[in-house]
Amino acid sequence: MHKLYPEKLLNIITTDALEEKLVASFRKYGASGYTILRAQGEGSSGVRSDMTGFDANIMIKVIMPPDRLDAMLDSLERKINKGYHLTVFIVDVGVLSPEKFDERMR
Amino acid sequence: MHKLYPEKLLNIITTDALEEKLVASFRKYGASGYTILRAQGEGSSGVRSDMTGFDANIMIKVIMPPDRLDAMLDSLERKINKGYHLTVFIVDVGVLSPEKFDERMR
Amino acid sequence: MHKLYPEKLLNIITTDALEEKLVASFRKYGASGYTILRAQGEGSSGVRSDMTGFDANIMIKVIMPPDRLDAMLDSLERKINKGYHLTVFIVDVGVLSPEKFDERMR
Amino acid sequence: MPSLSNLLLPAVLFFVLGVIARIVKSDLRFPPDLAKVLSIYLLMAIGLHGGQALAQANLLIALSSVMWALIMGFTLPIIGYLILLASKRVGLLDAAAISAHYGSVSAGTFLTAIAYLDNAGIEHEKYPLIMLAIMETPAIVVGLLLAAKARQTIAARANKAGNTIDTTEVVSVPEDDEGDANNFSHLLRDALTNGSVIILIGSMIIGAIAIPSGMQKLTPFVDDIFMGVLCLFLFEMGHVAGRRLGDLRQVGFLLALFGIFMPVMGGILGVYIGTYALNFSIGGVTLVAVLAASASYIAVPPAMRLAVPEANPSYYLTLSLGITFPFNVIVGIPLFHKLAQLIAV
Amino acid sequence: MPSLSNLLLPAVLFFVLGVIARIVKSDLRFPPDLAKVLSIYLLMAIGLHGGQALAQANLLIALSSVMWALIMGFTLPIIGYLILLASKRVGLLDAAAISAHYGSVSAGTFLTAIAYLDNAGIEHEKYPLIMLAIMETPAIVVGLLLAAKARQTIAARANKAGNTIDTTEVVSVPEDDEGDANNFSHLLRDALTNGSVIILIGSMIIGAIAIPSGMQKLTPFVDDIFMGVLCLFLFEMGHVAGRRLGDLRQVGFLLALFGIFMPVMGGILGVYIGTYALNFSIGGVTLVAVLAASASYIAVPPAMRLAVPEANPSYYLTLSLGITFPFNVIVGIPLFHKLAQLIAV
Amino acid sequence: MPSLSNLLLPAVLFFVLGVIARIVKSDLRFPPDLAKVLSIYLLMAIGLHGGQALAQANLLIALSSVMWALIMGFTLPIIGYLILLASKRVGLLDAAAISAHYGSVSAGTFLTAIAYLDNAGIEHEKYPLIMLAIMETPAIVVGLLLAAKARQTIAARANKAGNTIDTTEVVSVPEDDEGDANNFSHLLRDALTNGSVIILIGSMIIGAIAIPSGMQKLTPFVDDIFMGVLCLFLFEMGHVAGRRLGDLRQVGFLLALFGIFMPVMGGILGVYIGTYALNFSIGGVTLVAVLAASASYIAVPPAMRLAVPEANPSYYLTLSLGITFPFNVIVGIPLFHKLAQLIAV
Ligand SMILES: Nc1ncnc2c1ncn2[C@@H]1O[C@H](COP(=O)(O)O)[C@@H](O)[C@H]1O
Ligand SMILES: Nc1ncnc2c1ncn2[C@@H]1O[C@H](COP(=O)(O)O)[C@@H](O)[C@H]1O
Ligand SMILES: Nc1ncnc2c1ncn2[C@@H]1O[C@H](COP(=O)(O)O)[C@@H](O)[C@H]1O
Ligand code: NA
Ligand code: NA
Ligand code: NA
Repeated sequence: MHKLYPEKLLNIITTDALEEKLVASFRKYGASGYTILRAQGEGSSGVRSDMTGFDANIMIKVIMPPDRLDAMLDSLERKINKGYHLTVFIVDVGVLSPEKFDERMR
Repeated sequence: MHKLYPEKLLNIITTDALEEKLVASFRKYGASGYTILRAQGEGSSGVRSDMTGFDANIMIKVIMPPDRLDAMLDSLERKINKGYHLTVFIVDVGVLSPEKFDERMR
Repeated sequence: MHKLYPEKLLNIITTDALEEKLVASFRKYGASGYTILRAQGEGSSGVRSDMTGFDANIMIKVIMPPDRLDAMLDSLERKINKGYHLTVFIVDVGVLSPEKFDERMR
Repeated sequence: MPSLSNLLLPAVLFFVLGVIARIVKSDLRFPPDLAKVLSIYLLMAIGLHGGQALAQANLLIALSSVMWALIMGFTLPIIGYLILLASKRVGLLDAAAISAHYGSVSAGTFLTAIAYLDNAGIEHEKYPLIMLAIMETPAIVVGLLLAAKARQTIAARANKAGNTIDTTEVVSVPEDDEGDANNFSHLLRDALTNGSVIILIGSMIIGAIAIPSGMQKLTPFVDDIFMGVLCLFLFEMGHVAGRRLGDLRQVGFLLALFGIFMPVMGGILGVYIGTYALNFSIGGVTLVAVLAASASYIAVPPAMRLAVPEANPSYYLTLSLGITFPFNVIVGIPLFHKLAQLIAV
Repeated sequence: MPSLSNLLLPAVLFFVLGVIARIVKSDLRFPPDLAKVLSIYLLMAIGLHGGQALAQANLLIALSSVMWALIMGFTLPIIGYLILLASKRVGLLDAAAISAHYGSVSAGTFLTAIAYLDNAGIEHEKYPLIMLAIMETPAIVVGLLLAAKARQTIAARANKAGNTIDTTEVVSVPEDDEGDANNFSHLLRDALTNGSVIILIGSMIIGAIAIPSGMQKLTPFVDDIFMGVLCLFLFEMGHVAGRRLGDLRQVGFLLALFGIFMPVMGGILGVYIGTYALNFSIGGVTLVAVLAASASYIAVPPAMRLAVPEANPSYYLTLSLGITFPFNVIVGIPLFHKLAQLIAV
Repeated sequence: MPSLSNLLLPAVLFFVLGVIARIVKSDLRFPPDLAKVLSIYLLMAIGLHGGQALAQANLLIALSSVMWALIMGFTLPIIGYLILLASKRVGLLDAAAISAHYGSVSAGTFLTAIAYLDNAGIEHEKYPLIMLAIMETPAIVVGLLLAAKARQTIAARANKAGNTIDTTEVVSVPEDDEGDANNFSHLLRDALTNGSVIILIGSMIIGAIAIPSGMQKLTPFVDDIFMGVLCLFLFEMGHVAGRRLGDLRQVGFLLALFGIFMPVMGGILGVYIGTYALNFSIGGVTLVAVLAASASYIAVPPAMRLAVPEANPSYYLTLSLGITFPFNVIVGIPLFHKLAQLIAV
């Protein structure tokens, strides 16, 4: 069997207007990278699925070493408390080589 | 460490023709929201990746309290038994505040 | 409670130039299907988010029986060792009917 | 010879280029949704055009066109269904889903035919445009009816065989726990408010009622660039059709033959209806034939996914997109034109 | 009667068609980003056009237009805010976010007005184009200021009530741990370098400085197909507005009324400013009125999501997109034109 | 002065606007795939155009153009590779991947040059169009060969150093377990059936063989709106290039210099080949120079990702997209035109 190393996969669903800001904070809290998917959806702030290209949803995925996750989540929680609509969830994942996710983005 | 609360993430991959119908059932079975991603793919019903914009795939994500999942899955299973092509899988996730996912969509 | 059967969800994030090649290997290693999402991102090989439609990222999802995963991962590891930029992670998922994922793609 | 001049139309050549790109395994990829944008444009343009002309239409001929469109839309799938049953190549539900496609129409083929006539300097009536819009719906309805019939037959057979299959699951159009899910009236409404129908009918009405000075400002958009957009659209559709062509071995020779027989049979029927029942000119007759001959690959497939989920989409997509569509674009149009000429004499 | 001829403009008819498609629950769907592409084109085209004309502009009138644009952009949201407070229908922060939208403008409405004037053969000054570009920014700024004010009031009330709410969270524009996050200067820069502003101002400058022979080659792209693209854009925007219309019951009758009152009030103000302060022709006055009357649904919503995250987007989107936009397109434009005529006499 | 008039071309101004939007950190965002759609259109249009002209081409000149295109495509990357090795700024595999880009071409730059010539009223031969299509392929091939060479050198060095690196991994083009994965013939086929090549060559053939009356109907689409679409394309590409410009510090000064040296050197070579070997007019010579000077940022980057995965994409993307592309659009084109004039005298 292949040995898999545990990492945390952080998922954030929110408006694309927050993209730059969130990317800045991934950098700050030591992520090695991130992936963004375009999405539409519905939640407590109503439908966000105009798909007109203005004001769309994004879903962001960040794989992080478990020990860096906490500070990142604190930052996200502060944003949520200020009223930003972030749907956040964490998934346990296994990766082939954990070193890849230890290197910080420049 | 941040305390994370367990929720279930329901994933459905299917044709976009079913979008409205599925959203209606998320509402019925008490989801607090949903997120839709456009996709292409291949499976038992052949390739679905024309990417012409007609007849495309979607991937839907619904975070649900574990106790509401069962009825939702029953409904999906009924659909599958009728012949609808739904690829369904469930992932355990952790969230910051479970209350958000208890509120039902209007 | 609904009985869920365990499967492995393989995730790969990479350039869309590798799409055909990867799909060929999914077929070879006995996947029953796959799903592709278009993405943008950043990692060790810099930003990949021009969104010009040339040279974009994709995120691929493949649900596989646990016993077929190993050979698949070996193949991916060989690719990574050759220098291909693949971000790979595995998630434990539950499915309604495991037989669906046992059938190999034609 | 009409067939050759057809092949030298830029639109047809681009269609062929798309197919070739697939055959040589080019990495050519069209952005997602480009075809959808182009088809919205094409339907708008053709609708506005037709609407202007139809503002002075003869109501009687218009009604008669609608009636014949309905007749063709209902009859062709039934003929197709019976043939498929006789062939014993596919199951009952597959037969229902496949044949529904042939009652409907392909706007891409229709527009190519218009380009063909335009280029040959042949006039045509605008009534076939109404027929184009009308024919989206009945095919879907008859597909549902055939599927319901098929489910009954399957249930009956199962009962006879003493089989314990749950007949409530198969007898009727499957009733969802969400209530309305795929009941008949719901699907009928879907068929009537289908996106393409809305664009086409809506644009025709706008073309008919908008003030002329406003319409004139639309000419460069609606007329001048039309042919170019059609080329691009057919380029991509050729590419899509090319991929389905690769699935040919999956459907088998006999089924593939069905994909050629149906348009030929439909085309002949259309020529007769256009000539004798509708009294159209040769251009108009050719268009009626193309309507009868062409199979839908836009509106009907998703409708069948919903209404006949048990059917295998590979069958109907390969037939309508991979066989009938290329056949009509390359061979069918000049053939039906020739036929129209022959009969008119 | 101007109002009727407005409704027979193809662009307006397509807007209505989009709304209807939603009402009949058609499965019509526009591809993601189509509206964005179309709006990039429309801003480019209108900017190039305006730039050419403005190359010979009178600097004094231009400056005066800018000044009045700023005045309207700052005043209208404040009026709106006070009315909303008085109505007691929404919270303070919602009131701030909603009213910000009314200081800004809707390019879609503005372009429909230009189509309307064009069609009626009415000339108009090009200065309103500069005003269109200018008015994107002040509304966002005043929205921020109102929200800051609202947060102070909320904190003060909480203190009075002996409540233990953490006032540092509400007193100021929320300060992020990422430092600059939503501080004022950051958001101001965002407003000034907003994508639409860049395209519009950039195209105007290019239109003004590019060599004439080069500009001439752009005419077919910029002029000829403009009306058609506008139709397609309004078709989709009608479809989007139609969905918001469905959210009407969520906002309630009184708030919906606000969505009609604001454009009427703004339009009247605009007519006066255009006539007496700027001395424009009837065409120009109509455009100024449309600028004042229209509410943003492109630039301001995302800005408010960032700056006033506490506000409920359903309110401001439904008002600006579902009520004010259709009202202006269908009723407002001919109404303001009529007013401009009345006052000019 | 040619250089100034170049800067006042709308297409070039939009390119600059795109760069500026990035510099001022505007939130301007182009929808995904817009650039791809525009480039499909541009290649179609230019191909149809060229094909019509080439129908009456002189076969000898055509063949000679193809030959010189191949020579340039093979020679330029080798020169670039040697220079990069001498500079010792990047590893061997990076050098191989970077230099491959300079044997290929940038359609965006080429089209800007055509706009430049058009605007100055300078005629040009159509043969450079064939060269444009031809030059996509050899650069990719030579890139592969250089990378194979580089891997051998690395392996040899490792052996000398007594290093235990697994040489089977580096000696040859990496052989995949999927067999054909990146072997040479596979990649060659990819290069030959590259999407852009298919569109360009396909459209040229269609332009040459389609019936004239059909081609005429395409004129508004292919000719009239061409310049406007080019402006929009360059606007977005300026925006993309602007982001890469920001990565300049990552590549370093010397490497950046390489991104300017290569087009200058290539341009001079192209002027000589165009003048003395091909006997083209000043317009044609300018285009040949632009072909030699420009670097690919569409076809080659993904090919290098596959064929030389060890190389860092930041290097080659920043050089070709962030330095060479803007240099050619703004400085190179008028410069090469001037040179062509000087030598022609
Ligand atoms: N229960 C849920 N499951 C999946 N996605 C959700 C859920 N709730 C919210 N979302 C996503 O998060 C976005 C913002 O949610 P909200 O902040 O609740 O308005 C929505 O537009 C959805 O895309
Ligand atoms: N094993 C799998 N892994 C990931 N996605 C799958 C898998 N099987 C099916 N899918 C997705 O589900 C869609 C429908 O599958 P099917 O019902 O098997 O035709 C496909 O088009 C794929 O996008
Ligand atoms: N830590 C990470 N979390 C999420 N996605 C990542 C991460 N690292 C890399 N990626 C994705 O994988 C792609 C290739 O990464 P890389 O090979 O590191 O350049 C990036 O463009 C991202 O989309
Ligand atoms: Na038919
Ligand atoms: Na306003
Ligand atoms: Na070159």
